[in-house]
Amino acid sequence: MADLCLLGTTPLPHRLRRRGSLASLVGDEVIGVVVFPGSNCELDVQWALQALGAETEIVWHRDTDLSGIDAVVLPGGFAHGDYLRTGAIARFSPVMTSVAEMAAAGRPVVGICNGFQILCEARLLGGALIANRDLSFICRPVEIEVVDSGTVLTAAVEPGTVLTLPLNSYEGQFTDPAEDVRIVARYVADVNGSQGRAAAVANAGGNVVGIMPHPERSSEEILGSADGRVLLEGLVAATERMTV
Amino acid sequence: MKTDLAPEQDGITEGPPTPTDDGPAPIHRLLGLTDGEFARIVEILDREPSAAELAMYSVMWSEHCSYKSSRAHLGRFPTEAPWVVVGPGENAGVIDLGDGWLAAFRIESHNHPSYVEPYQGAATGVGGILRDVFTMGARPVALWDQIRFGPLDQPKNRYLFSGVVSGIAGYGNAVGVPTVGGEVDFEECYTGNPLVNVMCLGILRSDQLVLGTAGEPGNVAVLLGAATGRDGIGGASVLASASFDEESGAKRPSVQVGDPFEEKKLIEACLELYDRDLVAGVQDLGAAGLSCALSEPAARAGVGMDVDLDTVGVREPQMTAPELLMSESQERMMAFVAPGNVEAVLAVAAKWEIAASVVGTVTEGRTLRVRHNGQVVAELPAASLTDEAPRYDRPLGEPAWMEDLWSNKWKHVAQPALATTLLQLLDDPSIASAAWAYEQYDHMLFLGTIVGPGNDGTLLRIKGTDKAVAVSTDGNGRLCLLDPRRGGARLVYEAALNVAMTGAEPRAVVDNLNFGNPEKPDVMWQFRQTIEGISEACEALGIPVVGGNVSFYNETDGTDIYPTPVVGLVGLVEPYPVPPPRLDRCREGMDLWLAGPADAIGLAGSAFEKVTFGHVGGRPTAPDATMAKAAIGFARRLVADHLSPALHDISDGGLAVAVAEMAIASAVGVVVDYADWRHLLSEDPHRFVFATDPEHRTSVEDAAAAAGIPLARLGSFGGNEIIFSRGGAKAVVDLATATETYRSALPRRLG
Amino acid sequence: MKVTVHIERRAVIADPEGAMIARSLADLGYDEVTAVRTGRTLHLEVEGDDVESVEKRVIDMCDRLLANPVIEDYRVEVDQ
Amino acid sequence: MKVTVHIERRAVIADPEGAMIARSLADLGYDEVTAVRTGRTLHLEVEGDDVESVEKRVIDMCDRLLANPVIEDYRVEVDQ
Ligand SMILES: Nc1ncnc2c1ncn2[C@@H]1O[C@H](COP(=O)(O)OP(=O)(O)O)[C@@H](O)[C@H]1O
Ligand SMILES: [Mg+2]
Repeated sequence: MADLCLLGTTPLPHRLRRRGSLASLVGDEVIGVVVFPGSNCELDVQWALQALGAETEIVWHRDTDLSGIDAVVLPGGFAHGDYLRTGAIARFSPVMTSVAEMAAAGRPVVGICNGFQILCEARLLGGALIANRDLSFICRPVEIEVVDSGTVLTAAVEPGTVLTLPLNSYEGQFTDPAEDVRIVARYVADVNGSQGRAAAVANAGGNVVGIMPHPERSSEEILGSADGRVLLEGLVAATERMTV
Repeated sequence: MKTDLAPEQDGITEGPPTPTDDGPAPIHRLLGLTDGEFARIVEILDREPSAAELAMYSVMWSEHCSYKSSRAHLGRFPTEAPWVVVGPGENAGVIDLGDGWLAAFRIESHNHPSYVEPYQGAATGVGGILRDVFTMGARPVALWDQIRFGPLDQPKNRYLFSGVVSGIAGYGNAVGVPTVGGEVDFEECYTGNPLVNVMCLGILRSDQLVLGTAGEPGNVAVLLGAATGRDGIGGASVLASASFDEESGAKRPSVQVGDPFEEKKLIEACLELYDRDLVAGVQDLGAAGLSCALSEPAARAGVGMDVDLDTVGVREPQMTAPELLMSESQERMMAFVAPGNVEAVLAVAAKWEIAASVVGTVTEGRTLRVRHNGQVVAELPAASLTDEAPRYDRPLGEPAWMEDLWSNKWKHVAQPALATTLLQLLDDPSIASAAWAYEQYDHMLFLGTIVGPGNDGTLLRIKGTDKAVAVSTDGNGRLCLLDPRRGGARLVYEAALNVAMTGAEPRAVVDNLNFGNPEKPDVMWQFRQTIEGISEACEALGIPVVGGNVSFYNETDGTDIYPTPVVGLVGLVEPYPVPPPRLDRCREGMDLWLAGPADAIGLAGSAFEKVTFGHVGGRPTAPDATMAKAAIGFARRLVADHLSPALHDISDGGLAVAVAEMAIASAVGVVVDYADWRHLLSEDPHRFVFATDPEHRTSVEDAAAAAGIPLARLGSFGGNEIIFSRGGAKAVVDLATATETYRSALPRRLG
Repeated sequence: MKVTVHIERRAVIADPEGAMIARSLADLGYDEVTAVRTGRTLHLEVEGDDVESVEKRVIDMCDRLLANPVIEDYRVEVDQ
Repeated sequence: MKVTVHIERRAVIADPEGAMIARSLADLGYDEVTAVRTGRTLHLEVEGDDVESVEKRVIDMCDRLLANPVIEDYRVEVDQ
């Protein structure tokens, strides 16, 4: 159990496609966690999902074959250094074609933080994320109110529920000139200037969701809050539903 | 192959020699080498050095790389303990955490570069300390920054402070290593010379330990990472060692730019190399660049090396041999690889999209031979750059002004208005909440931070085990000015107590010695005294110093900074406490206790005297090893037995500030009974306050008695005011006001 | 060939950096500055000798990668 | 008056972002791009009617705030 991997050792490509799960409480659905060069939250997401009994698999950004994977998470970090625009270069990684196919097929596709930015650049979600209004990196817990229960991430949450999740971003201000935005959760206070105080948005089908704060960072009491767990549980359940 | 060892003039980028009455100054002086050092080089080589050789000696023999003024004193540190795996001398110290787990850690300064360009200076400081840690085979899991500036009412200091914080955030966040703690401090003496220190800790399995050795003859040197440009040329010997003056603007082009993305890939690639056992040794490229990365591993292994500079990937055309050898371009590592593994190493590099090139071969004998454009440009004994670097036993002596400082005691004629004083202290930028800085840092990545910034020590769990590593970093220039020996010792005790208050046992120390000009006997005396103090405290606690860094020449126009050692102390707790103690866990109805000497009334060097009267004088209270150990033991017991959910040591601002910080963090008021107002503002050592449920009173008293530490119940938590009460008299501060003052002090000043 | 790509944020999209710079300028006493917008420039070295075809390729690069049409406009300038 | 400030990182200073953009362009098949350097532009609205004095003030702003003299060069262009 004391695997260095649990501390945050590299998702080595040569180790890729190794699966791990703490307990097979659920079926054999697999949630893929995509790693781009510069990603850094992949093992945290994996840890939090595995704690819920989910089976996960680290997927390298050059992989194109996602067979056997039922849902994907694009984790936080700084894919390709956030150079040019955050998410702009990652969008062209080979894996993204398969991710787009999964999204089109109605499979759960969740982007957290940098993953959200990548989904926007890949046009799997509308809008874009620009620098926070106050031009500073914000790393602290914030309150968000879930306003839409019809997505793969929020299916288990009553609308109106307020969750405390850590934010950790510089380019966290959501903006979308299209205006027909499907906001899934809003910041209770306006922390970064996001349009409609959007903290999470979804596509029309509700299967592609981008969320700025990190559910995996609030998945255990010892981390200060376990509020994120209900979101990850929703994802696990949605993955299960899809594959039944 | 033609040999050309004749001295050449080209390639020395420092411009033409300054003419003097006797003609041009010799190049070695422009490179920072003394005439004596030059003579020594000629003696070693038995001839005049070539330009490339001169470049190598100049960077390797600089103060920054050779520790020529300090080495004589660093030997004083205790360095041994059963759990030490690697002590001083390698890139990072390594200790055993049990069950095959090791921790590697080190602290570094980037003071001068951060003054020249705060964002890039701090960013590359982070990059450098990370490399020192992952060079050892460890995954870097956390950073701590200790940063010091002049007062924020000067725009330049605000610029430096915000630039440095952005640089640490910009690099640390993007490279994917959380910055989980540190220190922010402001004093007049840092105005022209800010201090930017960063500590990094990494975790590894014992079979992954890698050393900075070239290994056996036949091994191949593979340069990994970024291309080499003319970055920081002269930086090692000029930027890092020369003092500031009006001319520093002229040295500006040698600013280095950090690329955290490249470093992130380099970390992952190196960890994969270690994991697959593909390297014999690794050395990072920092100050002194290739010169260091070639000579140190060769010297450590007692071998030589043949190197071809034409194979080095460059960012700019027409770089000369001296430039290539001196360049401080960031994000580069040198791996020493058995010939059979070279292909696999190059494949790993390709996978992570980093450049890699074979630049040399390890040879029998001890000669480092460097070729460029088909010619041998340097041929010298590898160890002459390292082991034979000059050492100076510089003169030292107690400054005449120490007695004056000590006798310059502030005469306290009356009790201050406590409410006003508390608010003044909470508003002091050195005491106020540092959230403005640490909320710009990712401090949560890896889900390990179970006690994070805003508390005394950091506690990092190792997931999948019940071990947690505790770290505290502490510095205090004012205290060390007033008594460098007592100050040095008190920093160790303070850090140890902070670590103990997370439940952990202190295990080892790294130190960063930021001092003024070592050519002054006063400064050397401060330096020696500090080392003495740190050593004494470490010996008393039975913990070794496993690494560190020295930064001299922190002076502006001839005025030295306060002697400012920074201590980083690492401890271990197993099993870690669940829930862990945190400042924000005080609750209505809990008792407030004080542990430690009851007669603490010393005010010399306190924030109170500085903030209220602008006074810095008198002699700070001496530490007491017995009391220090009792406090450490008692704090650990309180945590292990779950007697206290919140503990806080008494340091800057004294008991008054400590208690206020607990109340603010927990959003609950507190009533404190006191007998002598000086107890509230003294910063005398080995004291801490803590909260408990009233049901634990007897257990707490028994534990204190067993630990042999004085204990007093000061009051209790509740209400929404901070109240200091003696007899019928009360000083009352509204909790909301205190909170607002404490939290807004930095943002308000920074606009 | 040297090609410069000017990337500007669309007017309807917030420009926090521009706003911050305007504020700082006012703080420093330059209150004649009434607005600031920020843009980016990319200086490309491109092999090729036909201006028109180079320009076309760079426009293509902008559409695909260099600019994000949701929030940005761009302009390509071939310097030759 | 409209004033544009062009800010470039000095040629000797590394530009990792530019290098990464060049690499991505090559990955996308635009291998005719041999180098990319990044720069910034600031579009200022400035009150005033004397070109020369406006220019002078903006140069002043650049020296004090807008550009980082340690690693950047700038150029001021008054558009009128
Ligand atoms: N103040 C100090 N206390 C203990 N060890 C020190 C101190 N300063 C430097 N050292 C040790 O000396 C060795 C060489 O340091 P240095 O040359 O700065 O390494 P690097 O080349 O990695 O920067 C390191 O192992 C370091 O830990
Ligand atoms: Mg090193």
